[in-house]
Amino acid sequence: QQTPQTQTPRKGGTVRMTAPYGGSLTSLDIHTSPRAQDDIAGKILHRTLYNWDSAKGQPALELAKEVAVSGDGMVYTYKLLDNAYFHNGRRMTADDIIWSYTRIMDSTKGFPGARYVRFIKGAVDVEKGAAKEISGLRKIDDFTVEMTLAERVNPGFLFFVGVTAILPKEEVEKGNFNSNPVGLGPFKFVEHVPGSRLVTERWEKFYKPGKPYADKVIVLIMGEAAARDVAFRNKEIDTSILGPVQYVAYMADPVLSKGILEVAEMFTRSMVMNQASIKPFQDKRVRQAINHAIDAELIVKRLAKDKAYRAVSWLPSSSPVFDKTMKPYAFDPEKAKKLLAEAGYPNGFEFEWTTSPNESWGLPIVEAVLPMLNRVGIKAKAKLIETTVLTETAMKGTFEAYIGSNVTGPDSLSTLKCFHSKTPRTACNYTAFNNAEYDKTLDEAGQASDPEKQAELLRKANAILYDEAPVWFFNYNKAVMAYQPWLHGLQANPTELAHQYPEDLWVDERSPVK
Amino acid sequence: MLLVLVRRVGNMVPTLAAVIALIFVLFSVIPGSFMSGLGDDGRTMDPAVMERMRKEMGLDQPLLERFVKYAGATVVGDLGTSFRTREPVTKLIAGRLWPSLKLTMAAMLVAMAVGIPLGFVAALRPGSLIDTASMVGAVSGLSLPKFWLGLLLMYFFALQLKWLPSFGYGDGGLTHLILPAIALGVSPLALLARTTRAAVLDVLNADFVRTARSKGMSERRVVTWHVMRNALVLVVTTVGLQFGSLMGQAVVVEKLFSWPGLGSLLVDSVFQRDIPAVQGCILVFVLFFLIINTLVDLAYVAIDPRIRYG
Amino acid sequence: MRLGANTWIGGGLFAVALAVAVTAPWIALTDPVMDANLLNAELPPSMEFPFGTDAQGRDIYSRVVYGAQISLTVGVVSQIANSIIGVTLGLTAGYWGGWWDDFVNGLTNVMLAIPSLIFALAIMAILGPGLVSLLIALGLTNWSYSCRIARAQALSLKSQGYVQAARILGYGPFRIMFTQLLPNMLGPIIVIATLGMGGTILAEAALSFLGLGIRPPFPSWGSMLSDARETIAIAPWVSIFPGLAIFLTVLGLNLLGDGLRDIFDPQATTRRA
Amino acid sequence: MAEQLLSLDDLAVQFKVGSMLAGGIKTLKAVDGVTLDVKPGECLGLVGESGCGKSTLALAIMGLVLPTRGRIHVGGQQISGDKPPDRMEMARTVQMVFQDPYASLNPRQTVRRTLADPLRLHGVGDKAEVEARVIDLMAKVGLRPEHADRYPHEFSGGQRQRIGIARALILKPKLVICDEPVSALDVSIRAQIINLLLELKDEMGLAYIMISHDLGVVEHVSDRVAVMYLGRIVEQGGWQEIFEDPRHPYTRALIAAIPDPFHRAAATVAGAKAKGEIASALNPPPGCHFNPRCPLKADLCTVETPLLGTVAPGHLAACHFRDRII
Amino acid sequence: MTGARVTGAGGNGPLLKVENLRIALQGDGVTFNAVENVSFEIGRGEAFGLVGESGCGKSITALSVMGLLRRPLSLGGGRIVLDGEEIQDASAAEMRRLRGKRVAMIFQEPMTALNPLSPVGRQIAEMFVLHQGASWREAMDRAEEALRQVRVPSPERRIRDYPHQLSGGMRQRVMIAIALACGPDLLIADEPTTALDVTVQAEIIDLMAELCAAKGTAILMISHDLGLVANMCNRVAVMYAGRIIESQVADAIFATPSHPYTRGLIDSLPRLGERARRGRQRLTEISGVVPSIQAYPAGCRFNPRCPAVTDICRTTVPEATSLPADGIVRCHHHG
Ligand SMILES: Nc1ncnc2c1ncn2[C@@H]1O[C@H](COP(=O)(O)OP(=O)(O)OP(=O)(O)O)[C@@H](O)[C@H]1O
Ligand SMILES: Nc1ncnc2c1ncn2[C@@H]1O[C@H](COP(=O)(O)OP(=O)(O)OP(=O)(O)O)[C@@H](O)[C@H]1O
Ligand SMILES: [Mg+2]
Ligand SMILES: [Mg+2]
Repeated sequence: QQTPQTQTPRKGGTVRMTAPYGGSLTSLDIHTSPRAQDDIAGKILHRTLYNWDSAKGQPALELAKEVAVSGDGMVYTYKLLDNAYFHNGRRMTADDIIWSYTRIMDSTKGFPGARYVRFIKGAVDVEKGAAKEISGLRKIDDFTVEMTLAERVNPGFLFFVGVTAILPKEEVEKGNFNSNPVGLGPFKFVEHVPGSRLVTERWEKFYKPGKPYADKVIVLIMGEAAARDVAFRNKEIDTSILGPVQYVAYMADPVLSKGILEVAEMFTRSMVMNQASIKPFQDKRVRQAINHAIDAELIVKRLAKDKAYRAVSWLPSSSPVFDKTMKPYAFDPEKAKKLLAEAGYPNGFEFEWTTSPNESWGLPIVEAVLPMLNRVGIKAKAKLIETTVLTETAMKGTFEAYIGSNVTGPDSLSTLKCFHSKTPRTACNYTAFNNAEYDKTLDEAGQASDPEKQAELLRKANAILYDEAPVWFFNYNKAVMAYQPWLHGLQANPTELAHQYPEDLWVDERSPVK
Repeated sequence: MLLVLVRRVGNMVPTLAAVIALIFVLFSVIPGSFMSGLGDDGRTMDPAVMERMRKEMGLDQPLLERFVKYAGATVVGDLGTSFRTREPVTKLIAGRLWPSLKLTMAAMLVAMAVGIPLGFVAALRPGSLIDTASMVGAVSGLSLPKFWLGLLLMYFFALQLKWLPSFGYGDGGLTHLILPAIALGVSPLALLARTTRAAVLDVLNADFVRTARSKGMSERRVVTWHVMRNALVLVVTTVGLQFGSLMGQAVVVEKLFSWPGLGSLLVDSVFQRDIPAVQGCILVFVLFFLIINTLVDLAYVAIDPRIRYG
Repeated sequence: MRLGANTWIGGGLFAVALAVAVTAPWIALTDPVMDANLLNAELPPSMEFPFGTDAQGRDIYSRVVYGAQISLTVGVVSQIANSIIGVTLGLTAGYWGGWWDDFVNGLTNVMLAIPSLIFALAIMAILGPGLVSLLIALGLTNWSYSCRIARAQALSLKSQGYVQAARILGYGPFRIMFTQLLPNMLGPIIVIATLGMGGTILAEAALSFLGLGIRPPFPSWGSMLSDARETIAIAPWVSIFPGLAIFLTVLGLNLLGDGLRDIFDPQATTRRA
Repeated sequence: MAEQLLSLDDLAVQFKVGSMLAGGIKTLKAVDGVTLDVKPGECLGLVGESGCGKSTLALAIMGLVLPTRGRIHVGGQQISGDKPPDRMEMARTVQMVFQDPYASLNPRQTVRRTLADPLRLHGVGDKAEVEARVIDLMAKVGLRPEHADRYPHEFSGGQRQRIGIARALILKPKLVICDEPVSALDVSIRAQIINLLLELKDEMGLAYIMISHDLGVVEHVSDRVAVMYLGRIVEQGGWQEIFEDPRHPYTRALIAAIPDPFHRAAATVAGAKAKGEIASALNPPPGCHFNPRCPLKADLCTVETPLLGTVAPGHLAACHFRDRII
Repeated sequence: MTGARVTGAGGNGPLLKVENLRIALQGDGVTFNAVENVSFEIGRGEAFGLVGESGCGKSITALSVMGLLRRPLSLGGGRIVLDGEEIQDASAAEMRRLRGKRVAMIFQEPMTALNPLSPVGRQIAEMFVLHQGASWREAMDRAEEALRQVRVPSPERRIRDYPHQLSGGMRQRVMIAIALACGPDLLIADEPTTALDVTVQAEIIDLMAELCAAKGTAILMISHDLGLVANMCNRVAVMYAGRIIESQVADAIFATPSHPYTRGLIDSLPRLGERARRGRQRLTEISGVVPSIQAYPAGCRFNPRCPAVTDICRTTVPEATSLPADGIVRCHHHG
């Protein structure tokens, strides 16, 4: 997936990564922030029970050597690593797992990881304040912990997320954890200049033998893409996440194009149509017409500069249950017009299209789509709001349609739940989608113990979504990272390309630092 | 001197109080919240967690109660707890203050070191090539969007010439400071050049300069002994106003150059709706403005005896 | 009154911008919004697209032309709002004095102390991006200078013989302010407003850069420039033309302001040494 | 008192200067206990050095500053600190001619507007009548009808002062206060204006208060003269008494200071000249304010403030030694 | 008066001789003659008066003697001879040596003529440092002495005061001290008392006359007050619209004014005691207005206002006619 790794990794050197999603890190107490930006640092300093294995495309055990699953799939018994040391030198034990997960459920604090830990039995009681301890978590011995689930899910999908990292109690309780983070990660904290950079150095007692390679990992915080471009070309940074504009430019450059890493990320971009607020959207034919009216192919090619994959349905192509035989809606304005006429809107209709300024799934796309919709008689009016307000708008339902990006992986089941009629709007059913067959299919998939059977059902649900077209399926993100020729060991992480496991990274002697 | 100080500090109090009230009211009606902002890359947030965060941040209390609490705490120097980092805002700000100050001061230094002499030279030869060129330059400097200018500087000095690093704070050394300081300093530079020119021309026409000439002084002495200080009195106001508002103006430059100052903090905080941090930053900007202007007043007192004894 | 080169050049540039804005529907080649054609994306300047096309394949020339409407609206309307607020407050404060003066002074100090870009940013965040919000944000935050000028002028004009005479003749305060003070302070106010317009256009660009500008339905120069910042190296024409439009217009306004100042400044007109 | 057009009764005007924090607030006694009368048709000359309170006195009479103490009766009205005048009525009784003809005309109003607006404001609604009165008055002050639509900057200083006078007379007041009406004019123009003022006085039966520090002018036009020093009237009387038999040393100093090439030796009574600087109104010397400069100064003068005392009927002087003739 | 002092250099000609002075005023594309054909002489120790209405060119005449004309004004022609030496073309450096040392000047506005940011002692001391190479310490001592000479009370304190702490009269005394510091041969006083009160004015004039007499300094006294000038000067020249129209011995100009303008000026102003002697008489008016520099009439510039105007006045500039005692008058109808 990356440059052929013929060389043997070199020890030493400094890796300079970038944090491209904004001008600062929110918090180094990784439990408090679910942002992708913060988990870049999180992956350096901290560790979670599982990791995402990009090569296999599924979660893999990280802090445990092995796991035994009970027959009903509800009880997981983990044999923990006995050589995982916190940066303060203390060895990790089962207590740390239990404490960390219990902390996340603290009912007085809003830890975003609660939504994952809640799947453990008894966690809800802690959340409600009814219990002090999560009954579903049991310490067998120092390095064995038993986890009883409340619902049948794959805990790997839950506990690889940064907000569920395992933290040392004694350090957290000191009260200045944010400025003095101590974790299990391959690099330990040295310095954080807020708004500028995070400096970390090799943790000698890291549990993977021979790793990490680099002496230092620096995260440079650079939200401004134009500036990042200059810095990358100026060899001041080793990695840079590219937007469409730069993707094209870098691809066209004979030198830069050699250092490009692409991955199909598990994000689906779409226009969400609010069936509750605008009548035409309640008609399936109208929704299909919209999918036919827009030349998404062209937009992906020209505007997104091929830095995206044409979306077919809701589940992304990187999803394990993705049906490769499905074909996206064809660009067919005539058919769109016909469908509209059948639905009773021969002259089209009007709606207001809320959008954020985002370049990949915001205003620029809307601006390109408006003329296309206009051609079939649909008059859309763009309404710009801040990205911050978008989620709120979606949750409140105060929109007619909005364009946005949704995480659609890695757990396909929970992804598809968003269209279940029992899922409230505040959770994620933004279209107010309600389809009995779909609900039934999904419920069955949840009960299915056979993975094959489950995958089958999920594929079916996804096909229903395709036909019902509750949204305009736009694209799946193609994440692109440019890296300098001396940097090795990157992995194409489809959950978030910027999240790299830095213990694998190494720089050869061409690196300009030292 | 002391009196002026006391009076100025006295004047600051109502201004500060008004600012505190104003920003509190402004940001209490802002749409979006820190919680909804967390979901900005498509990750949905758990409603229960969001509710808990609201409570934790005290956003469930009535507005008035919150204001009283906030104002009361502010008086004793407590700016509240940041939503994002869950640390005291004062700590957040403390970390950003020095870079901010450094950038502001460097920019002002650039502006003064170039602008004032330029204005002087221009005024001593009105209508000359130097005059015309520097004034056209000054107006042009005032007419460029800052981020564009910064970007051009970046491309030119970092990418093309490779003289300077393009972004960031580095180890706090000088090289990283130069480009942002220039980008930020250009508009006060232009204003200072123009003000200085006008002030010097003004003073050159003053009666006492004619007196000095009638004493038989050489033009150089007239300028160094009589014109400079008097012109300075007029320039100091501009210096003060510019300097005072520069920290706030730095937002764009800081953002562009990934400079870890209060401006970047403010913008990030606004977009993430970290309201306590936003309020704290604005308060610091205002305080900085007021302090600089107090210093300017003191400078006045030092330069101008009419005020000292007036 | 002799008009200097400043006034001519500046006035000329501004007049061109105004003319472009007014005649936009006629001189534009295509619709700036609806004529997006991705097949034409990012073409360099040519006969068909004199300024080239942008990422959505829209004619940059037409967008710059329509952009003049938005940018000038922003500049002119918000500056008029500022002038009206500033003059109303400053004039009444200077004329009446007393607690009202203290109050206005305090308010002005507050406005002056909060950096106006920050204030505008806050208002934009509250109102959400958009033209009306922008007009409000920039129209409410920049009046402190005109207020100060108006107040100072009112203070100095108030002791002029003709204002005293008007009071003696029985003129009421509003009549005095309107007929005696206002016409005589218009000069410096216009200067401030002219210079302020340039500042406002730049502020709009800065807000766009920070992500809080205006966008749909029509483009403003600031947002075009801000959007094009990443392509400065690969498709320079996308940023150069809106950049030049901003630069020349603001330059024009600044020169015009300077020129008007030379005309209105009493110092320049008293000839006796 | 009925036959008085204007009477001032122990009038005082004080200004608060300085600020609470900078050196404290001080009281500036700009006018300090002035008692004066003006009869209809009479011209009262008011002389005194710069800053002695002449203009403030004028503004107080006009009702533009309220007295701190004392009372003003003018026309039928009484003004005191807590009783501001009815401006409209006031306007028809008292008017003022200002010193600086450049600053006293609105540069953005034509002569016609300057003269017609007040008429309309005071209820003369008929267009023709307004026009007639404007043209008539313009003729009276020596302006031609075609001047009506010009702006002030198109006129010379003397002409502007004529406009100023016309504005003062347009409402047909009974009393006109002339605050140094000629001192800003070219020397060769002054006679025109003085003559004009005297003609108008006779023609319209006006009373004047003529403020000036040019004693020649005051002597020429006044019926009675009052001399002010640091806010107080120090001498008051008929013009002949004041100029021929001045009793206050300050009056004498004033007269002695006038250079007169014809009577050089005669007028320069060496002993009458004042020495030193005028004290500031902010902290006047105790006792007689003139004492530091007075050639007659005695110990008494620094202790006791002399009151206005009668020298002869209608001739008052505030000097302990008013009966000592030198 | 015969206060003339015979100094070594330059022999015994007049101290200052101005001949056919012309001052050009650069307008928008046009050049005006702000002053034209002005000639006068000042003897050593003599007090010479220059009288005229506002704007007639008195100040710029004085400035041209100092070599201080600045754009848009410039010397258009004529000779200025100081002590036998022509200085109209002197270099800037030469003029600088003359200024302050041999020719000094006092200005009209004592409020603005002193540097507000510098203690007055220093401003006086500057003269000694500049012209006599004294050290600052020594210069300050002498400044104190100079202040004492102009009768400023407690000069040892006053030298540290700033101009705004002094009253107008005091400031003008400081100006006199500055001007006389280096014992100049000529003192140009440009309306030194206009901004002062009458009683203070008399004192300042006396002081100036007295000090100059003591030092043998000649005075060029500029004023628009004919009475004042006549009182203090030996000879008086009257200017009108950029020209000298009459020049006579001071007493004579009042007794026998020869130019209609001079006569008009003397008659037009009410004089103290006049009403007592003759009752109130209508003042004699000079009709019309002072012409502006852009619109000087042809011929005799007084002609539009002259009661005795004839055709020749409107076309021909009158030549100077001699009067007794070196006087001249420029009027077609004189004699
Ligand atoms: N509004 C005011 N506030 C404070 N002080 C004032 C005010 N108006 C006048 N004064 C002071 O009152 C005193 C008298 O002023 P006024 O103008 O009456 O003098 P004047 O005799 O008219 O002088 P001049 O001859 O210069 O016109 C002065 O010391 C002046 O500074
Ligand atoms: N710097 C200048 N620029 C243009 N015109 C000037 C300048 N200085 C003087 N003048 C003009 O030259 C003429 C003579 O001016 P000057 O100052 O000599 O008059 P003055 O006789 O001294 O008058 P005053 O009594 O007002 O001082 C005037 O018409 C004046 O307008
Ligand atoms: Mg006055
Ligand atoms: Mg002069």
